[in-house]
Amino acid sequence: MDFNDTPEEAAFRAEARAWLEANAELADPHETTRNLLSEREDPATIAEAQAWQKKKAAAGWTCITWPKQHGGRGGTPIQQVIWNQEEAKFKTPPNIFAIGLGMLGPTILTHGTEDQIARYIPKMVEGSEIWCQLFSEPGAGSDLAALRMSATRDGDDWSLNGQKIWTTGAQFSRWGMIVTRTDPNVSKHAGLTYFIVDMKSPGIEIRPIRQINGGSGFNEVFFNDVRVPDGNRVGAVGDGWKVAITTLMHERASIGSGSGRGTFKDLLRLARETQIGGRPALEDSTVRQKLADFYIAQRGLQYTSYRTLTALSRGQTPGPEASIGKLVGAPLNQQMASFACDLQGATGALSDPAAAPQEAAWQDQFVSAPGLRLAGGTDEILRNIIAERVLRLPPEPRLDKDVAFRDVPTGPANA
Amino acid sequence: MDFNDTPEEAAFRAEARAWLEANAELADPHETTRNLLSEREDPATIAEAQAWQKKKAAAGWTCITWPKQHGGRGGTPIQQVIWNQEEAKFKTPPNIFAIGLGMLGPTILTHGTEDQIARYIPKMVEGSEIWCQLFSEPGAGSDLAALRMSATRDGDDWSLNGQKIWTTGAQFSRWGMIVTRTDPNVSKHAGLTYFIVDMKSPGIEIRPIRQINGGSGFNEVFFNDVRVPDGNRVGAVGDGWKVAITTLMHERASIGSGSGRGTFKDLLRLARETQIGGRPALEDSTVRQKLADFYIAQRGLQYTSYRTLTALSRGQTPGPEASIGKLVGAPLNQQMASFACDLQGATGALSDPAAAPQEAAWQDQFVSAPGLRLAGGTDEILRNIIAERVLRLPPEPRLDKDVAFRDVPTGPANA
Amino acid sequence: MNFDFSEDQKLLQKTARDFLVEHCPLEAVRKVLESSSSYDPALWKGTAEMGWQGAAIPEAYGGAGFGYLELAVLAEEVGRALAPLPFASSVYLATEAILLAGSEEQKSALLPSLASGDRIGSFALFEKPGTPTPDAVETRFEDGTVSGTKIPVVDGDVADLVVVVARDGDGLSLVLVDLDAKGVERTRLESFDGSRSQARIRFDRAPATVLGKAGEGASLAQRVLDRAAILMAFEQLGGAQRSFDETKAFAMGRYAFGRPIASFQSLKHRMADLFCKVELARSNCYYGAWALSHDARELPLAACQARVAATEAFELAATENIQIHGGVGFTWEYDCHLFYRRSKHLALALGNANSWRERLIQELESGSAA
Amino acid sequence: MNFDFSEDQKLLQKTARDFLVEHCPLEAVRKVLESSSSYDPALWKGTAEMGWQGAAIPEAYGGAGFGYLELAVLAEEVGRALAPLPFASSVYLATEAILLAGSEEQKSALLPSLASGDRIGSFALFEKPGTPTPDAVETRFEDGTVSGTKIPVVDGDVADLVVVVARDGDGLSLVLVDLDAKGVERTRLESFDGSRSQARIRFDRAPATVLGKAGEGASLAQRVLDRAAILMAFEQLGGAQRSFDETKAFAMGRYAFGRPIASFQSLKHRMADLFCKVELARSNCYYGAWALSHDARELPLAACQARVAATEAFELAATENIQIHGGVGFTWEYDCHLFYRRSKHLALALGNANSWRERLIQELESGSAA
Repeated sequence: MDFNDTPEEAAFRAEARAWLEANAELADPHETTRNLLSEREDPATIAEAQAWQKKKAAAGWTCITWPKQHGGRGGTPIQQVIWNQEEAKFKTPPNIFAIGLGMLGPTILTHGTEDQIARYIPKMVEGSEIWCQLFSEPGAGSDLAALRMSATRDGDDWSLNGQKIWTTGAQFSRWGMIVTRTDPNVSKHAGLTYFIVDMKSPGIEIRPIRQINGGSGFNEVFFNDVRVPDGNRVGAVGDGWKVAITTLMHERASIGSGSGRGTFKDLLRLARETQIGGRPALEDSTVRQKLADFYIAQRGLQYTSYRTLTALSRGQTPGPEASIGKLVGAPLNQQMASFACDLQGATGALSDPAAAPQEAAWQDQFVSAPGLRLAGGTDEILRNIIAERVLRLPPEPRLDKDVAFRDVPTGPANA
Repeated sequence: MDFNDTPEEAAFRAEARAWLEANAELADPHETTRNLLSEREDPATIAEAQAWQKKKAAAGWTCITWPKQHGGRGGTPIQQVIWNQEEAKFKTPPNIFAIGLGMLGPTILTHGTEDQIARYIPKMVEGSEIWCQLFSEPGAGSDLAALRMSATRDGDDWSLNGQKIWTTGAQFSRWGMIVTRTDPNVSKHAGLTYFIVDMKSPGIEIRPIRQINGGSGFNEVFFNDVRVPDGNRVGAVGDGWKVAITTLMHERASIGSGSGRGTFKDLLRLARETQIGGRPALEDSTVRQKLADFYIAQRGLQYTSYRTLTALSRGQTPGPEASIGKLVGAPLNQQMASFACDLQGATGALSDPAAAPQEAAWQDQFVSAPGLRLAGGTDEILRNIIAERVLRLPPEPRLDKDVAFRDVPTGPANA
Repeated sequence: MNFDFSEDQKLLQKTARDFLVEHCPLEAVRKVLESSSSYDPALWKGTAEMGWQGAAIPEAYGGAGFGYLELAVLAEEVGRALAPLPFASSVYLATEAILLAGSEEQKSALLPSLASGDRIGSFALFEKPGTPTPDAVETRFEDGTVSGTKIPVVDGDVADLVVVVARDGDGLSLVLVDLDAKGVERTRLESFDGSRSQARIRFDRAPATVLGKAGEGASLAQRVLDRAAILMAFEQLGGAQRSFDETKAFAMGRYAFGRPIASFQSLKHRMADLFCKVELARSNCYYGAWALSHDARELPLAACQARVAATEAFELAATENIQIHGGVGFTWEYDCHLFYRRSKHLALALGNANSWRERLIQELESGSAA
Repeated sequence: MNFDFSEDQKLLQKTARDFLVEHCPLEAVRKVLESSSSYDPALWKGTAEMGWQGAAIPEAYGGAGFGYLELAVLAEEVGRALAPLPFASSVYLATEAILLAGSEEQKSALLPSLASGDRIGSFALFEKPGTPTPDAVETRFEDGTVSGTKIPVVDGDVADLVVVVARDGDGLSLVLVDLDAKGVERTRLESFDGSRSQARIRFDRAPATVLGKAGEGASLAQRVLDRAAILMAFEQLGGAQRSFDETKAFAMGRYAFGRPIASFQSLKHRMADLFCKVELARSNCYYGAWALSHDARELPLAACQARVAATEAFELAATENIQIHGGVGFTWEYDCHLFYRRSKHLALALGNANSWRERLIQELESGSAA
C-alpha cells in the first residue's frame, strides 16, 4: 500500500513532465473547471487536436499501455494514469481520440483481421483518422441488443439501412464502428453483426442533437442504403453481440485520473465567498457537513479507481467494477451542482455568466449533469451490471430471450 | 378546506372529552413517548384492558363507524379520529382489540354468515373475546399466498396442520382467523380457504418470538391436527384469498390519529438539552435542518391521513393510498431514532435508562424501528402495492401464477 | 374538519386546466424560452380576463374576490402548465404586499390595474448571492427616493411597478417604485429557466413612496414572503404532479427487454416513492392554503412546511423525469428540461429551501404553534 | 503507487480470518451479549498469543512489531467477526496513546503487558452526552491525583489502566490511572451493543501520572483519536462487508413468488448501491491505513475520510441486512441485530460522524492537504 510514486514511477513522471513542459503550456490551476458535454468542436479545434495527437504519437505518449508494435509504449496502466495526471496540468486541445483508442482500437486488436489492424490502427494512433461508435438507436438505448439497423448481404457488400443515435463526433470522424441486425428471425442477441463503416459513404446523413444544456456533441446518423464491403466486417456474421461486448467492457474500464478535484475546490471557494445570515456560508454547519460528504465521496471514487489500477497492473482483466465510478460519480456531480446553485440563493436561478458566481459554471454543470447519468449506460443499467456481473445476483425473468427478434414486444412507441 | 372542527365535530369532541374525563385520568403530556412492539402484556394488563373496553362499549365508543345494530355508533370516520385524538390524551390500557375491530370484524361482517355475525361480533365489540390473525408463515411472508398450512376435510370438520408466525396476541386470544391451503394442485391463489379457529383447541401450541428489541409481542403458532368445524369457514372453499384481501385492505386503512407528534417534541427537547461544541445542539444548523425535515414529514403524513379521512367521509372506499403512512412513517421513525442516538454522541451507544437522556427511549426506539418497517407489509411490499394498485403500473413477469402450487420453486430454504 | 377543496373549487380547477391546456401547451412555454420575450402577453391577457390576477383582490378594488383557496387552485394549474407568466411576481408578491400594507389610497390606485393585468408588479428583495439577513439590505430610501441595486428581480424587466425592500433610517421599509420613472435602469439577465425572466434593477434616486408603516419593512417583507411561499408551493406542486404524470406516461409506453419500462421493479419503486413525496407535499400545501385563507396563527409555520415540501417534490420529480426518460430526456426536443429548469427557478425564487427550514425552526422556537 | 495490501498482509488476513471463524463464531458474540460478561477472555488470550494486541508495538517493548498496515488488516477481521473484545480500547487507544506520548519508562513499564494482553487499557474522554469541546472537560488533575466522572468509557469496567483526558491548570493533560487503585469507582452500564461493554468511572483523588507533555492533552488526545479512527474504520469496514455478504447470501437462498428474492430488481439495485458504498469506504480506509503507516502529513484528513465513510457503510449495511431479511431479521434468533447493534456502537465510540465531518472541514481550512 503506497499512495506515493515508486522511484520508477517518479522517473516516468519526470520524463512525461519534461516532455510536456517542452511541448505545451501550463494551465492556470485557479481557473474554474468547466463541464464537458456542452461543446461542439469546430474545424480549427479539430486540426489543433490532431496536431497535438501527432506530436504525442511521435513521442509514444498516445496509448501508453498498448504494445510497441501497435504504436504503444508497452507501459503499465499506472504509467497511463501518471501521464493523464501530468497532461491535465497543461493546456491541451480536447481529446477527440479517446473513443477510438479507448474502445474501438482494442476491439479491432481483439477481433479484427491482420489486414484490418494494419490498415486502421496506425492512423488511429497518430490521430490522422478519427473514429466514432454507432451503437444506440432511438428504440435501443439501455436495451442495446434490441437494435434494428438492418444490414443485408448484396454480393461482396452489405447494405445498411436505419438510424443510430448518440454518436459523439460523427461529423468529424473518418470511420465508425457499427452493430447491425443481419437476421431478425433468430433471438435478439444472435442476429447481430459488427462492421467498420466509412463515414464518408454515400447515404449517410448526420444531424446534430441539441442537448438540454445547449450543446450538441452528439448526433443522429441516418443510413440509407449505405454500402459496406464484407472485408469491413469485424468478427463472424451473427457474432456482433460478442464483439460489441468487448467494446463496452473497454468503455467501462476507461480509468479516471483524479477528475473532479478542481470542482470541489471551486465549491469550497463558493462557500467562502457566499454568505448565509451575514457570515460566510463556509461557517454554516449544514454547508460544512455537505462539503465533507462531497469531499469524502470524491476521494473514495478516486482511490477506488486507483485500486482498479493496481488490479490491472497485476494482470487482472478490467472488470465491471469500473462501473462504480460512473454510477456514483454522475449523480454526485449533479448533487454538487444543485447544492452550489442553492448556495447562491435567488442568484442560483441565473445562468448569466456576468451575474452569477464563478461565471455561472454551476448552473451550466447543473443542466449538463443529467447527461452524465445517461450517456454510456444509465444509472439503472450500471446497477444491473454491478448486480449481475459483479455480485452475480440472478437475472430477472426475461420475455425477450427465447423468441425471434421480430416477435419481441416493442410497445406502441415502436409499433 | 378546514382544519378546524365544524360545530357538529366540536360538539362530538366535547361529548367524547366529557365522557373520558368522567371515566379516565389525564396523561402527563411531558412524559417521553415510549415505543410499542417491545411489550408483552401480562394477565393483569389484559384484564384492565378488557374492563376499559367494556366500559367504552357500554357507552358506544369502541367502534364508532360501525352500524348501531352491530354495536357501533353509526358515526363518521372523522368522529373516530376525534375520539382517538381525545382518548390519546388520557391514561388508558393498551388497545389489544384493534386487530379484531379494525380488520377481522369487518371481514366477518363482509363475508361471514348471519350465525357467525351473531355469535362473534357482540363479544368482539365489548372486548370479552380477544381475536388474533393467523396469516404469515415462515416461508410465506411478503409472498403471503405461498402459505402451506394445510386444511383437509374430515366429515363435518377440517383438520389443520402447519405453522403460522408473527401472530400478535395469540397467547391471550380466544379466537383466531386463519388462511389455509385446501388444494395444492391448483394455482397458488386458488387453493386457499379461510376459517375462524378456536385458539383453545387441542393441538395448538403457541411460542413467543423474542424480538431484537427484547420484546415478544409476536408468536409462532403450531397446528397439529387441529379440528375446525366447517361452520367456522368464512367464505367458500377456495375463496380464501378473496376473504384475506378484505382483511388486508382494512389493515392498511387503519387511520393515524396524529401519532408521532409527541416523538418530535421529545427530539426537540433532546436538541435543546444536548450540546455540540459548547452550545445547545438546537443552535447547530445541521440539527435545525434535520429537525425541520422530520417535522415537515410528520406533518405531511398527518395531513395525508386526514385527506384519506375526508375521502372516506364522502363514501369513497378505503384505498391502498393508506399505505403511504406506513411506507414513509416507518423509515422516518428509524431515521429519527438514529439521529437522536447520534446527537447524544458516545452516550448514544448506551441503552441504560439511568445513563442515557430521556431514559434511553431513543435507543429503545432505534432497536424497535426495524420491526415497524417489516410488520404488516414490508417497505418493499408497500411500494409494490402503491405501484400496482394505486399507480396501476404493469406487474412484473410472474413465475408462480399459472402452475400448480406444488410446482412453484421454493429454493433450498424450503426444499 | 375537511381536508379537500370544495366542489366549486374543483370546478374552477377544471376550468383553469382546460383553459391552459388550450392556451398554454408546452410549445407556448418553449416559445418564450427560445425567444427573446420575457413572458406570453396574450396568455397574460387571457388569464386576466378570467379574473385570475385578481382572484384574491376584493371586488371593491376591481378584483374577482374569490379568496385564497381559489387562488391556490389557480396557482397549482399555473405551475402544472409551466405558464410563462409573471404571475408569482405580480400576484403573490406585489399584490399581496399592497393588500397587506397599502393605504386605502394606494390600494385604490394600484389594485384595479393589477387585477386587470394592465399593470405587472414585482418584488425586489435580493442584492447579492447567498441567504442574506435583513441587515444586508443596502438599497436606501431617502427623501422620497430610492437608490441601490437589486439583483435578481424576477420579472423586473417587464414589471410596471416594484415593491422594494429598502433601508430607511435605522430600519427597513417597503417602498413602491414606478419602473417607468427616471432613475431606474433595468437589465435583463440570462435566466436558468428561460421561460421566466430575471433582471437587475439599478435605482438612482428614483421616486418612491412608502408602503405600510415606515421602519416595519423587515416584518412586512417576511409576511409577504410567507404568503407568497404558500402560493408558490402550489405552483411547485402543480409542476411536481405534472412531471410525475409525464414520467409515468412515458414509462408505460416505452419498451425495453420486451416489456414496458414501467414494469421494472426498480422504476416502480422509485415512482412509488415519488408518488409519496408528491402526496406529502400536497398535504402540506393544503394545510398552507387553509392557514392562508383563515389568516391562521400557524401561517408562518404552514408556509415553511408547504414551501420546503413542495420544493423537494418538484425538484425530485423533475430530476427523475429526465432520468427515467433516458437519453431522449437530455435532448432539447423533449420537454423534460422545461420542468427541470422551472423546478430550480421556483426553488430559489424566494430563497433556498434551507432558509425556509431555518425559519421553520425559528417559528417552533418562538412557539407560535406546534 | 500501489493501492492494495501485500501478499504477506493478505496471508495474515487469511490466518486471522481462519482463526476467528474457528474461535469467534457469532455464537461466541451472542454468548457475551446474552450473559453478564463484558468480553470473551479466552478469545482475548488467543489473539494475544498470535501477537495481535502488540501488532504495532515494537519488539523492544514486547510487541510483534508488524506495523500499522498489519494492524489495519487485523482490525478488519476483528470487525468482520464482531469479536467481543476490548481490542479498540486497549490497542487503538490506550496503546497508541502510550506509544505516542509515553516516556521511555512508561513505555517499558506498560507496553509489554498490553502487548501480551495481560493488561487491558482504555481511554476516558467523554463526560456528558453530545459533542463536547475540549473546554467541556471537568475531570481535574491536581497534585498527582485525578477527580471527576467519565461516562461512557468503553471497556472501562474490565480495563486495568486508563488514559484520562483531564483538566490540568489552564490546559488539558493526558494522565494514566491504574484502575485497581483507590479512588476509582466503576459502574458497568447497559450497552446498546451488549457484546461490547460500557462503564461510568468516578475518580476521587485517584493516583495519576502525566502521559506526554503537561498541558498538551487536547492535541495529544486528538492525535490518538485520529489514529484510532483509522483503525476503527477498518473494524467498521469488516462489519460492513460481513453484513453485505450475509444479506446477499440470504437473498440468494430465500424464495418468494417462485424465485430467489435476490432476483428482484429493487433488491438488486439496492445491493448494487450498498456494494458501491462499501467499496468507497474501503478505498478511503486504505488511504487512511497508508497515512497511518507512513505517519503522513495527511493523516488527520485521511482519518476523517475513513471514519465517516466506514461509519456510513456499516450503518447502512446493517440496516439493509435486517430489512432484506424481512420478518426473521427482527428476531433475536437471527444474527442481524448483532451487526445492527455493533454498527451503532462503533459509529459513536469516538464521537459521531458529524463531528468527524466537521473536523475534516477544519483540516481543509487549515490547508494541511487538498
